[in-house]
Amino acid sequence: MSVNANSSQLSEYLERLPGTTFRRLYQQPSTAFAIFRRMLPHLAKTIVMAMLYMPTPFLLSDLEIWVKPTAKRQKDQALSILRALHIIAVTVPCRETPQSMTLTANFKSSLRFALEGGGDHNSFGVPSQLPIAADVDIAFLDKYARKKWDDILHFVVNSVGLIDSRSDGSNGPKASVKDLLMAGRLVERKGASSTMNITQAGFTFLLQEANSQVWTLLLLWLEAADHANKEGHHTGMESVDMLSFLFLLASLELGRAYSTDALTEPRRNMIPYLVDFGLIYIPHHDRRQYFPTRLATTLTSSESSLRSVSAGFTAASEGMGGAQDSNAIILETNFRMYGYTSSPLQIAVLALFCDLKMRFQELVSGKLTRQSVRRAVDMGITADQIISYLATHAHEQMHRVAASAKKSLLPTVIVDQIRLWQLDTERMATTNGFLFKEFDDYKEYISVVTFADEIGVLQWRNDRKGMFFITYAGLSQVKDFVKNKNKEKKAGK
Amino acid sequence: MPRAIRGVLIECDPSIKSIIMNINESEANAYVIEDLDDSHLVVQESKVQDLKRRLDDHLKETIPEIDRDSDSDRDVKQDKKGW
Amino acid sequence: MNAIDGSSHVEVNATGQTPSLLTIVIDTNPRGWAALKDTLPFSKAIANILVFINAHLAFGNDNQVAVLAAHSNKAVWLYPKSPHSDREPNGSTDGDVEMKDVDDDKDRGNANKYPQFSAIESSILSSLQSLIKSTLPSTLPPTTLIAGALSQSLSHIHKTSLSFAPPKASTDPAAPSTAVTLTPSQPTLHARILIVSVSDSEPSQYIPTMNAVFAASHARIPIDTLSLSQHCSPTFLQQAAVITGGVFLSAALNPRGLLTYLMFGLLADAEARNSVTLPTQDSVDFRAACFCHRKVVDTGFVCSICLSIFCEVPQGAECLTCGTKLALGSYGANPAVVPRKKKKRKKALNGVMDRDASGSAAGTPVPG
Amino acid sequence: MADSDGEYQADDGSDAEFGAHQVSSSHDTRGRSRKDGGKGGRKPAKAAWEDIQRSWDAVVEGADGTLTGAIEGLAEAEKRTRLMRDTTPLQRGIIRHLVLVLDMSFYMLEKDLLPSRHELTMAYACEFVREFFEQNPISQLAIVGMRDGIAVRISDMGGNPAEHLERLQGWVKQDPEGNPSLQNALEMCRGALFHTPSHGTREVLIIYGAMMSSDPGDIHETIVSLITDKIRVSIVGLGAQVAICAELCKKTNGGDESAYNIAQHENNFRDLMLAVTTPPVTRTKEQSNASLLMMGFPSRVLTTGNTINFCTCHNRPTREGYNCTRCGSHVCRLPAECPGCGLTLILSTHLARSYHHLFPLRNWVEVPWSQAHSSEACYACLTPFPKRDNNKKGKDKTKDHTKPKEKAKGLSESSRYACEVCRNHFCIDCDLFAHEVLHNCPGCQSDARGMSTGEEAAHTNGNTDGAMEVDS
Repeated sequence: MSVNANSSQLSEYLERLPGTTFRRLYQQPSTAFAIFRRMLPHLAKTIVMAMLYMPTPFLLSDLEIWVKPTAKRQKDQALSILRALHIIAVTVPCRETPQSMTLTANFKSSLRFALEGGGDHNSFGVPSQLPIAADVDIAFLDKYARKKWDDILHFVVNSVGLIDSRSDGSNGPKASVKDLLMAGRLVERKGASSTMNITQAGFTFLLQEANSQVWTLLLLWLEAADHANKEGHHTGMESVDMLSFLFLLASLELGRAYSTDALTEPRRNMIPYLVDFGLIYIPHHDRRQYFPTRLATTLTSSESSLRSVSAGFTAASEGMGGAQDSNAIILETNFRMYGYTSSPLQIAVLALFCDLKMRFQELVSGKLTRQSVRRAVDMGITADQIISYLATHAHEQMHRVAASAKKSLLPTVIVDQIRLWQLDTERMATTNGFLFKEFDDYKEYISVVTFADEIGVLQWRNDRKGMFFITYAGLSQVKDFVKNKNKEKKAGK
Repeated sequence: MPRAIRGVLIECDPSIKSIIMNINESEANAYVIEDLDDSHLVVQESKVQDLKRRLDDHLKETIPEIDRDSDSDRDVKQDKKGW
Repeated sequence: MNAIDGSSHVEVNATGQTPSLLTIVIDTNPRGWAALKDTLPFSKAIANILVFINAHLAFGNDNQVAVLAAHSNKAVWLYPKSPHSDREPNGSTDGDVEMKDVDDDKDRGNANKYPQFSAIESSILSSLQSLIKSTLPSTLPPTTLIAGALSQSLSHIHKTSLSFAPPKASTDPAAPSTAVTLTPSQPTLHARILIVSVSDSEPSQYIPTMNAVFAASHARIPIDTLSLSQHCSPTFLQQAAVITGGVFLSAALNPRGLLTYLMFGLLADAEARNSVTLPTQDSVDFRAACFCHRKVVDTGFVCSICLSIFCEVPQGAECLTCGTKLALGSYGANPAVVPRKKKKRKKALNGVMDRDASGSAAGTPVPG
Repeated sequence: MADSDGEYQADDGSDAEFGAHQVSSSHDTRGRSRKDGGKGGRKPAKAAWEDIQRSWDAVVEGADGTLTGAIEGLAEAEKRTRLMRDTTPLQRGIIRHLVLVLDMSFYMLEKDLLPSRHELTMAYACEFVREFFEQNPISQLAIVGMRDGIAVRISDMGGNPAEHLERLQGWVKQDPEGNPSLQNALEMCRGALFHTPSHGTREVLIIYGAMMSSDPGDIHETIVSLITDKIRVSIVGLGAQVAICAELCKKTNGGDESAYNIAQHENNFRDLMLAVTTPPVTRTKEQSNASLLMMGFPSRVLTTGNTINFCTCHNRPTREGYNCTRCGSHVCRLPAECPGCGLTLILSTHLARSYHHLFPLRNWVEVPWSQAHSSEACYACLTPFPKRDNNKKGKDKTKDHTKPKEKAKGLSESSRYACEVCRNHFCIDCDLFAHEVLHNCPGCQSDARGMSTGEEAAHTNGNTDGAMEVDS
């Protein structure tokens, strides 16, 4: 079981953070809990839980015994993720004591707090004691979040120029969000004309499922804040604190009011942004309470629960002219595609890579063709993006059939064909790098090529010709190796 | 002392490779640095974009365009043959 | 191009983490816990179990939990709450994770706890309290109704998994009636049962317990057991673990370490169990006790009609349970002779076969 | 109906001219069919299409004008009918010896059952094998095929499901061909069952797709010898009824005709086959030949350290296994017959697995609305029950036509089903689960009062207190 795809951006972001940041992050139980829940593969969770109440360090040799040999790969993967996220610390190998690992102190105590309760960290949100307006119910919040988020998506899609600007009178997202989208290069302003153009990253963004989209945007926001801080602007926000506030939001309960009074100053500063994203709602009459929306509370949910969440989302947003997120694409083995939607947004997205033929009330039908896919590829959309879009939006019936027949969700023919069509455009794979040749003797060649292979920079080799090709990044290491070799040789002489 | 030559490794089908070699010959060996084997060669880094464009042009000539506004099953079959 | 051939089909599966339903049966036998009073008080054990439940829920949002108490005179639901025990006016009868009594928590203002956790905890604690209140010291049978608790939990699991299963719509081209797959399809819900046991197995519950165990093994639900008591060994549960592929752990030596036992040995769900070595039992007692003297036997006699077990040939070769007159087969060999033929033979050669007839009455094996 | 019956079997006759050998279903078929026709054709000789079911007739619009209620009702009724069986505790043959005979003649190429008769039969046969050993852990099974006019042995008498399944798999891909021969198959069954001990049952289950049988001799003689050997034959026919099969079943089952059934559709076929996995009722004193069996109850042992044992049954190295209680031979799985001394080795749990056949769980009763107020949710799974619809008009409407209809199907109007002993209410799914899989009443088991006061309780569930005890 690997970490699900849409958490990869977050994990990339997290893995770049230094250890001290993690130490601060893990001071909050909600953060430790959310990272545990969202970022770890299954086996890693099991390992962490096993170690959580263990009084002594866990010997690596014991772990070796505990995990079946068949699952060695998962184990190594789990350990590397755990180390990257600074959840475990492994002792340096030395002769006297066997190698062991422990949970890092902050993480351990925070996760214990999260499971046991207690402490006074208030990291699971302070509920508001004030009376709640009667009209703020879950359906209302869903509707609100949906509208906010659709506005953002429309802004991105409109820049494609495939559909006309919307006529329902919404004026798009706030300027701050627009700036963020531009700063993240999801859209860019081309030339002197003020028209927005979508970038490849923008397509990637569009084709993700809602949860990943939210994370993409939030990470952009974090980076922007980091950037601003670095340049000396005082934003009053700090990415670590922001991140842990986001994790806090994720652990809140939908439909419940929380108190803004209990928040720290920097966090209160964040609230307007989060309102713009549609992650929280603040009633007009009383600004001392805030409601997390479904976009916020599902930030750390797993994939399958998101499916049910989005179903609930759809149900809640009925009567709003269809929902973008409904699981409503049926893909047949004959390349036909049926999308049960009447949302212009989703139709626009489908039109990116599909030849739409017919449109009915709440249904569009079309066909995946070589042209349509190539057009998409030319725009910068990759085959994998198309496939994952189709997979995340597959109709419930496709899930059922796939589950009962134990087949893959999308017809394998189609998946392969889409990839082939993309490969059509990429008749060759190119790698920048260096060709090594004209070695003095075969022995030298072998030693260098073996070294290059070991450090993983080797791209191509031919032992008969005595030549090999390495990537650009590997040059310095290989060069040093060759130099050392020569020195040794000279010293030998 | 071995020699390290900067370049771009191209990995492709033998058929594509022969097209590339063809282009190369017509341009007086301006592209290819080293012909490695059936499916690999090293070309000048600065010429890669140019080469790609030329290859695309070449392929466009050889691969027929397929009738696109079709909605019957027969045409789907044609599509498949097309690639 | 080479990347795409039959071997490297990239499967686009929608299967994320399969939700897992953990059902915990807590043996609340007062005698059992009284015996453990010094080492592990009941309240402490419950606190540990709650942490364990939270740990299970922490694995993913769609993990579910159900808790039952196997008490000495009844088996009751602790979570989700049964509407039978306390007729709440608001009637939160759905087995959903979101309990409606969250509002009760509000005055506690618990900002230090994940809301879902506190809801479950308060439900379990209040149910336990009412259970303890209703227990009268005068009426305390020494048994624990494990079988009942297992039956209820299996019914609940069955119902829950029905809601997860793909519906068998008639329009479905892969309708199970026609397209018979030889291998059963992948489960959409991993369910397992954990029994925290403090008392002995009650012989009178053997059959219902075993019925439940077989139902569990049929549905591929492992039954794990953590035995805390030093003096008792829940033999049935030991067998249950073997039959269903579950884990049997005895924490009798160090009941204080309950949480470590739970977290290390019993938290792994079906998915993790594929990759983690589970504690195994060295030897399992599968010997049976005879019906006539309650003697534990390893070789015994079984009535072919009612399957009663006897340690020796019963008097008059008559089954003590069903009263059938039993023929004494020649043990081990194939009794190919049909008795009616024997009669014939006897009639014909009455005098000659006299010795034979008396022999069989005395219970000596008749050679085939 | 009588007419159509006659027509069919006349067809049989002409069909039978196929056979090069003596054909057993020709003349007396006709004679019999007329007689039967007079009785009214009670037998399930109808083809699926004959029995006209207008599904739209069965659907009644609910009070709110939608069909959902009616559709759910139908599904529930179907579940319920499966449950309504006789639950008087009967003496049953728990130790069984059964030969499964599969038709592998060209008749099985028909595609009236999807995907084809042969494929479906093979799939169900695998399911049957699994279910058979699940239900009868101490029984034995053999599989025989009818093909090319002869009987082929697919698997030998044995108690290990894996071996049977393996052998069956080998035949799945082979296309059926030739004519079937009932007589040859039955003779082979007779041979396989001849040596089985008399305390067990001897049964044959035939899946028969053909309309004729191409036999080398007089099949009636074979039937007579089957009766002498006390072999019971039951047949599941595909297509239409064949007279010789009916006769065969009737004669070998002591005049009971219920052993011959025709599959109406795929699901019915499966149900008919799997019904045979329930141990048969022992009918007369004569047929049951009770005896005392000597059995060993070995404990499971694990080898310690780095040692490995070889099992005596397969000569395979194993780490865990069971030692024969008499001679100490190491066997790798149970139940088994000790290869050393021939002692039957079983787990006590294997015996326990069969107890529920002897003491079935009594059927639960429907709960009328008048008594429904005492429960809000299913006792076992906590699913909420529907509340009584207080809308007067709606209630009247239900009374008008739907109610008598539902009553007839044994459907509870309040969706509640009550155990008569503990008086708890359950939902239809739990009813089904408790009777088909669990064989316990969750209510009775969860209440010590019910158990201690109750002779009644103990009897219903078949748990005679202390009937069985395992070392504790």
